[in-house]
Amino acid sequence: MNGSMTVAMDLGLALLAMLPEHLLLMGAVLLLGLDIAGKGARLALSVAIAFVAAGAIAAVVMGAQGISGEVFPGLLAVSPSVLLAKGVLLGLAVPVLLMSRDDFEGGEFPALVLLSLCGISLLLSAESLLISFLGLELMSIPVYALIVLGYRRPESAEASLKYLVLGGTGTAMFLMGVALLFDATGSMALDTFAAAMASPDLVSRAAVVLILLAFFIKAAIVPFHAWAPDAYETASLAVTAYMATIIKGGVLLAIARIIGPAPITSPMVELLVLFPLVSIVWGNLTAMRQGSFRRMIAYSSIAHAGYLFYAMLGDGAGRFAAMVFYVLVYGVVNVLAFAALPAAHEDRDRDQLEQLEGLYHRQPFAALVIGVAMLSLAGLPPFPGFVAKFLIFKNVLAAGYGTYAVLGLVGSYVGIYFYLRVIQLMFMSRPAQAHGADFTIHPNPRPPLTTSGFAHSAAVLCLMATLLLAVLPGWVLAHL
Amino acid sequence: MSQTLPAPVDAAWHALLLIVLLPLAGFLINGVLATALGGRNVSRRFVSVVACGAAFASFLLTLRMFLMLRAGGYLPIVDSVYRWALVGDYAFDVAFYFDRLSAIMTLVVTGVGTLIHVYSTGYMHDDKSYGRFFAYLNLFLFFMLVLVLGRSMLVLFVGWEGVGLASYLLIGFWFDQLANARAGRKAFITNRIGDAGFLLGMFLLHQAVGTLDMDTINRAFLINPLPAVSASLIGVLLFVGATGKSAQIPLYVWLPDAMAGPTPVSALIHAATMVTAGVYLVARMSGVYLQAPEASQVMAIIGVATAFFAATVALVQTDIKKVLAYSTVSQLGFMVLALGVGAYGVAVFHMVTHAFFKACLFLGAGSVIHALSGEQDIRKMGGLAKRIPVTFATFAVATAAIAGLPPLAGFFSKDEILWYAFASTGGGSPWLWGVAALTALLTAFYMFRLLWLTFLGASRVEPSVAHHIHESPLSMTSVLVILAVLSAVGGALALPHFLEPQLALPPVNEALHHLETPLVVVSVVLSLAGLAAAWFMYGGATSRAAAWQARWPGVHGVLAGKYFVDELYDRLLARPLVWISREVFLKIGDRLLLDGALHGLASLGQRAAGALSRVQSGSLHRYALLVMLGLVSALLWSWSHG
Amino acid sequence: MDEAALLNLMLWLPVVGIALIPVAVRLAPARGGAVTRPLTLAVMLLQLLLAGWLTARFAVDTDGLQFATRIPWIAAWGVSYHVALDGFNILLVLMTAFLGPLVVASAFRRIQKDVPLFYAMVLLVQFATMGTLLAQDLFVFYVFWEAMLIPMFLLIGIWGGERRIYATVKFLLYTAFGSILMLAALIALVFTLSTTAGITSFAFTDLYATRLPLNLQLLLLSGFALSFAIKVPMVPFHTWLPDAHVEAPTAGSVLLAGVMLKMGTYGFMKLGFPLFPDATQQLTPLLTTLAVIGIVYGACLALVQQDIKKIIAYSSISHLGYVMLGLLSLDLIGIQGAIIQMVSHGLVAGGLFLMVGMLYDRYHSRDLNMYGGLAKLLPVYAVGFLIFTLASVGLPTTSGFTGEFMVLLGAFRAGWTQHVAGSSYALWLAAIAVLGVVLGALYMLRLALHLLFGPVRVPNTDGGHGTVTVPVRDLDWAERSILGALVLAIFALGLFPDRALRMTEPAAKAYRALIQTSRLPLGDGLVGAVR
Amino acid sequence: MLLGLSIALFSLGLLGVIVRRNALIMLMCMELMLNGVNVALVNAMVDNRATAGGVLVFLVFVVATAELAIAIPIVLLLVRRTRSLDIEQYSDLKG
Amino acid sequence: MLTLFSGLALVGAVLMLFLREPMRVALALITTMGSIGAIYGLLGVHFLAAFQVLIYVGAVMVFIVYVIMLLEVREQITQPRYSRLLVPGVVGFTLLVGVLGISVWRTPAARVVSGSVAGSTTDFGVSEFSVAFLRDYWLPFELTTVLLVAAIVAALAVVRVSRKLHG
Repeated sequence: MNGSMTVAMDLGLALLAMLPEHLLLMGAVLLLGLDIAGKGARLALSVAIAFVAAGAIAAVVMGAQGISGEVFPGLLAVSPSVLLAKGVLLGLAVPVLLMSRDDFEGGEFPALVLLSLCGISLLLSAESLLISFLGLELMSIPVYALIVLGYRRPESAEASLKYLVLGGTGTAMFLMGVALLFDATGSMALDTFAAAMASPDLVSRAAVVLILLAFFIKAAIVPFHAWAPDAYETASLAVTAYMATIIKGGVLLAIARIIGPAPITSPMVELLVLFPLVSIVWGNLTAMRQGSFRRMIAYSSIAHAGYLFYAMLGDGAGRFAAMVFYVLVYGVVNVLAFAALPAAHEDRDRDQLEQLEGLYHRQPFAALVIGVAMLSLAGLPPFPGFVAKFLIFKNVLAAGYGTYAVLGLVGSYVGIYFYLRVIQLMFMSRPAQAHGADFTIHPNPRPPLTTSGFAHSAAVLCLMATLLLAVLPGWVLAHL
Repeated sequence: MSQTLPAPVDAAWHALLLIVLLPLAGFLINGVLATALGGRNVSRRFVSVVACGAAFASFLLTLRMFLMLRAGGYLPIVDSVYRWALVGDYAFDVAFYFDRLSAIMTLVVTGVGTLIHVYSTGYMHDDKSYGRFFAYLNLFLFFMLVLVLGRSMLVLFVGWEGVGLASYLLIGFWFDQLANARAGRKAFITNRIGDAGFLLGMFLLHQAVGTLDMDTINRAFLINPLPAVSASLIGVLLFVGATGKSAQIPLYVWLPDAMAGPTPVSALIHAATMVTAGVYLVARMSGVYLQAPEASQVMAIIGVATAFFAATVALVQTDIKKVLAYSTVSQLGFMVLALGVGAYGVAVFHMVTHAFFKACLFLGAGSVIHALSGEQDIRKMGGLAKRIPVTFATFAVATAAIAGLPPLAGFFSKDEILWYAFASTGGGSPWLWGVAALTALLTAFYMFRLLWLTFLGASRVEPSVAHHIHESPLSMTSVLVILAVLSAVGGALALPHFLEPQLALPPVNEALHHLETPLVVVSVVLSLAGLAAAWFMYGGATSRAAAWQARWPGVHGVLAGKYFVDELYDRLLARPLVWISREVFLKIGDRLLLDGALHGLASLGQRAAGALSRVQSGSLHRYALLVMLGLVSALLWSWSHG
Repeated sequence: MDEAALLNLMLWLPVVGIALIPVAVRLAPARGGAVTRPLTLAVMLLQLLLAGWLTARFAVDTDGLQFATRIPWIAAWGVSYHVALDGFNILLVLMTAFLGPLVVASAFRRIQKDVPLFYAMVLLVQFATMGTLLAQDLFVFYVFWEAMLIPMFLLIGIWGGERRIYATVKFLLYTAFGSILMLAALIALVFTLSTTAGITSFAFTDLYATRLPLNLQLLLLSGFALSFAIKVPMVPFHTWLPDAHVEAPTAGSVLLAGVMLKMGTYGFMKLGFPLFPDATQQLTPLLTTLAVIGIVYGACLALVQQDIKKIIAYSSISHLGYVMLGLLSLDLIGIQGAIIQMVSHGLVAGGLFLMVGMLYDRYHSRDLNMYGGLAKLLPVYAVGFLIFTLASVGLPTTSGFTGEFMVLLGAFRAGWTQHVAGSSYALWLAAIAVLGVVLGALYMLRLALHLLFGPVRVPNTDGGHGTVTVPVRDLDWAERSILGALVLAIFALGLFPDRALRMTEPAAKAYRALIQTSRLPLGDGLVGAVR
Repeated sequence: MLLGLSIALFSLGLLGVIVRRNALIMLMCMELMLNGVNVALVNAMVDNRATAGGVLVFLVFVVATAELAIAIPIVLLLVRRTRSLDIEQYSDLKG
Repeated sequence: MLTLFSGLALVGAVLMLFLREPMRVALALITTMGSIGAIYGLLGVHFLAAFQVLIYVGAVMVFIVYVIMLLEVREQITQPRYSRLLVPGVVGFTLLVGVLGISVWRTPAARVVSGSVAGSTTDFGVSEFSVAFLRDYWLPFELTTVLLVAAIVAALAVVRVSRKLHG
């Protein structure tokens, strides 16, 4: 039969269409090679950044070119919107990698990130739940290791285990859902899920619920969120940034892909509103009490996952684009905040909010940048977070869910306070007097975690992106 | 109605504006020099020349305008200055209007004003804030002229509030004593209450007529009167304003306190000019009041009640200026009574004569105080006639005038008021006459009491003061003399007649015409009786008065306590207002309810956050349980809408 | 250069200034950025110059937008960068530009901490308020509207008094709550427009044509109104204001009172009411009642405060009640009066706050009990304070009178018309509002009395009691010129308001017409069928 | 019936994660969950005669191994630190 | 037969929850896994049955047992068996089984009793799978290698951290 012929022809296409994935894999392999050769330390980061950036550019260019098609029929497909989404996520990885310079040496971190990114790419391109599963795992497994990788804090192993157990449970739930779906329909194609969502049949519904909830776990939606604060807090800054932005974005865009553009009906729609709504309120409330910056961002990201799920309510056509835009904005400002965080001796101190007290008087640029990031996360105009939030709630309202929109907005109001608290600490408090003495008192000198030029360049990169998004949101939106 | 309202003619040049602006220029010059430069480089002479010059120039200009008015056959002269605002179809113009009424007012204001300026150069000679004082006086003059010359109620209101401001500033002139400043504030705020009524009346007029130009309003009411209810409502509301400015019940309380200001101020503002603004307003708006019988009735009753009430209080006051102040209130009551019975011209007439003799009295009192180095208590005076003869003579003439002894000015004007109160078809009645006549008796009594206690009898002056009692300088005495002369002969002016083309006198009940002469006799007799009584009580041994006082301590106490009206207002209005503001609005409203709810919400949020973050216990088991519970509940939900 | 470009230049000038600040600090690093002071002042003066020029070129008695710029911004949603002058905003723009240099100059000596940031924030507030006023697109309006908050938050929070954190957080959370609901209403409005009329647009002109059923109008109006009412502030949403004012630095107070509070009433005038005419008609009694309650309540509370700034803060509540009253009267005189009152309040309250700031600079206390007899000690100061006090009281010849008089006249006329039609409620409200004039005199004169008159009494430098030991200088030339400019403006608006009224009258008429024209859906709810 | 078994194994696995304190047992319970899933998948594959199920089962094997491969070192790390396998000891992170 | 092995699997699973010692739990799990392998075999999916036994029992469980022996931590006996969440956990478990069970039970399509046709087919032989993997599913098959690489890199990274820390 001519099956082999098709495969051969497809191979050429696949190489092209999956260029980002290939670039990532090549990068990962190269890094491993370098590592084995013992030359990793110097080159690793540059290589990784080069490959990720190339992947991002490739994705964006191909997306802009409008390339689409079934690479592997029934398994993998590319479309402009997915390619752009990949481009966004890979692009976000560039500053994250830049930041990592302060925490990591060697090739492990970049290699793991590249593999994980590869998983995300697969996840986004998947046309079958089979591939989704693989992508999901390929995305997650390196992250379990990444959390402990810096091992600046002994608790990180605990956090990693928690993430692993809950993540594994999530995987099992996903699989259970797939199994039930497969049992009911005999297919693992993505559109069976969309069909099942509207199906009256209880097994289908149970399957849908299981799969959805698996994504809730991965995206840290209340009450499946509990791993996130622990993991975010103890992971190194770059890893936290990676989890909070890229993993989260990838997961959410993936579930958006799985759900597809069809309108969502009751009872699933309530699931997609109530859990996120609780997340918004819960995350925003709990964030108020946190003393650790990363933990606060974790709760903030729980709330933001809520907003992103809200986007599912929107009109089918614009849904995915809105989410990509949101992920882009949210990712950029989050990375911005992390990249600008000042240095400290101990990782634990580094993200204590008290550490930020009077930051403006020590590092005005960092304070201003973090301020911009906080306000943007809070969704206050004129920062890009506002446009993103506006977009989502506009879509929700347009889809006729007025009450939910208002509730979501009110929930988001609760969040303003803790973002402002950061600003308040940075600008309105005098720096603690101990700071000058800090350097002398500390007897046990771990090398101070400096913020190097790399982190700065990451911050500048993100700041430029933030400004672009603030000034020309229309232009960006038009191209998504 | 037989009144004619001739069409106005335009002023050839901005003469009226100039009349108004001259004092303003004086104010600005002296004000800027006095405050901005601290008054250091400015000589008193310069200040006096500027201030008096401005006032006098205004007076001369007014005279000239009056001659022009007469030459023009008393056709009103209008000086349109500019358009203040135009909103839609409604224009608010700033224009000045010069007719018989405002001519008289302007002449009195600038004339008496000039005199008092001159007087003040003597009286205030040693004051530190000399420049500031004259600046204020000029400011007052400016606003007073705006008030009387304004064509529109709006312009009148500008002046109306402006003189209130000047009054406020001058009462509190010696502001280092808080009591003086408080008195100023009281005056301002009491007037404000009246102003609220004035504003409402003005609004109603604007709604009804569509303009605020008073000649247009009068004409409109003449041609096409509103329903009587509306006219009366307007009348009452405007009259509320008048009760404030002209110190009628219930808003008279500020005037006695206003004596805290320098005495020339009391003479100028709180006797001769400003306090008559209410009377002027009503006279100016006579077109409305003619259509408003109920409002007129209210005015008559309030007027006569105020006159009587104030006179009784004046009987027992011991502060020379307080006596005069209550006397002013009482006399204003007479004027309002005249307004209430429709005798607008008569009211204006009394206003003018009152300006003469009351100014003379106040300035005389000022001279006394000046002589006694600031002493105001008449119980510590006596026997001053020989030491300050000019003051005594002029004071005596003015006292006789206010007491209504013929042929002095007060006799004519008061007599006409009594007559119209008795016989006017526009609300006159024997009752009004009776109370008014009794008040006239009281007036004569307390004025002669004042004269006796101050100037005659044995000296009770404190020795430390006694040895440098001196007659006032020429700048003061000359003014006293001029005013005394005016008080004496002012009755010859026959203003009601002059004003009749504009302010017609009310028709008299023909049946009562024969009583006119007997009533005149009665009123003269009453005045003399007052004189006799005062002589009886205070002419001889002072013990007689003391004995009466001892016989009715209650009555004396009530009178001396001014019927405790101030205390009543304090308990009834001021304190409850503050209490409600503090206890209800501030403590319950703002702090408890509004901020309380807010803080409650905030702490609720904090507590909820605390509870939620305790859910995050760190135990993986619990995390997993949360997942399971979430899973179960989601699955259960998925059954719904089956 | 054409006027539209100048308008944009005027709007964006503060941003240019902000961009220049780091450069200037870098070039002249001496003394913690002292160079930012003249820089900011220059920017503000230039802005004032431009505003003055534009005002001079503004065609009076002409309806519609002038000097407009419209550039698509977020094309997919129909959002344009659309700014223009019109009768609604011209006076407020001018006033904002006018207050700018004064605020900057007043802070020269007072602010010594984080100088560059301070001026950057002031410029930001200026930019955001200008933008809010000039915006002709709802989205742009909202962006600018919200952008005001953060710099103000920082101004209060960094340079404020002792309880500044509490005050500023309260301020922000209060206003942000309103904003959130407004955001919801805004989205719903635009969405309704796009479904009923088929246009996706945020342009005011398009939104003014939206037809909405009454219940939806009520709902959306509540969203907008809450946001605006908090900003105004109307009772009972006012408790943030006294705290914010008390804790804010002088410049913050001036900006708050002079500029920011106007945004609330401006919002009502430009957006809230005209967008939802039928709902407005429906809610007028309620809102008018709130306005009058605000007049009386604010005045009563001002009467019992001991903190000078609080007195002025509560007086703001009272005075802005007049603005609301005028806007709701739908009488041309009342509307015009409301516009004038807005400007007047900006000048007067701004002036008062400046003066309190000058006092605080000298004695470091705002407690009324600590003071007395300043007229003797600081005569020029006393004269200035008295002028502002009297303007606040609404004495004729000052701008306060022009505003109050016209508002009250308008409210009364409207009330009388309704009275004749059978309902006296509005008339009574108007009458009560007139009585508010008395209360205004009560609390302001109480302030003046205790501050300026009586025996001399000032706090020691450490804030305690005692007789004066250190001679304190009266106002210097800089302070005098700042206040003098304000006084001139106050009298100009009091004596010659007509020029201003000519500029706003078309807008006032348009406003009235918009509200008096019902925009319920045509037919049986088949919205947009007839187009 | 096999579906029932699958559900039971899956749920028992989840219950084990919730209630068992020993970290290794917890990991085994996760394996149990995956086994439950596999039963369902195989059952569905047989029902539907589609090989995809089998492929997925195969993938699950791989993933289970991979997860375990990373889980065990992490547990070892924890044991080194706390000298305990008790999950309850691993609760320093909270709030 | 199917029922028997199902029962055995279930018993093993239940025992896992009751037994105290990790080693015994591991044995219970092996029982369960073996039974499941048998079930696969009975269903005719020999390929998977083989893998189940090879990979799970042969590799995974051996690994676990090895770790258990390695860790022979002394406090095991005194340590309580269950967390404090036993009761809510069991309640949740009951509900979960109930909900899922009813969902499945109420759906007719899911109630096909697979066992009845077991053994009658050889559709799922090794060759079938080989073809499937190499033709239709070669992508996932390739990806498993990536996945395994990732897992190895990750595990190595953790081990390296551990080594860096503890010697």
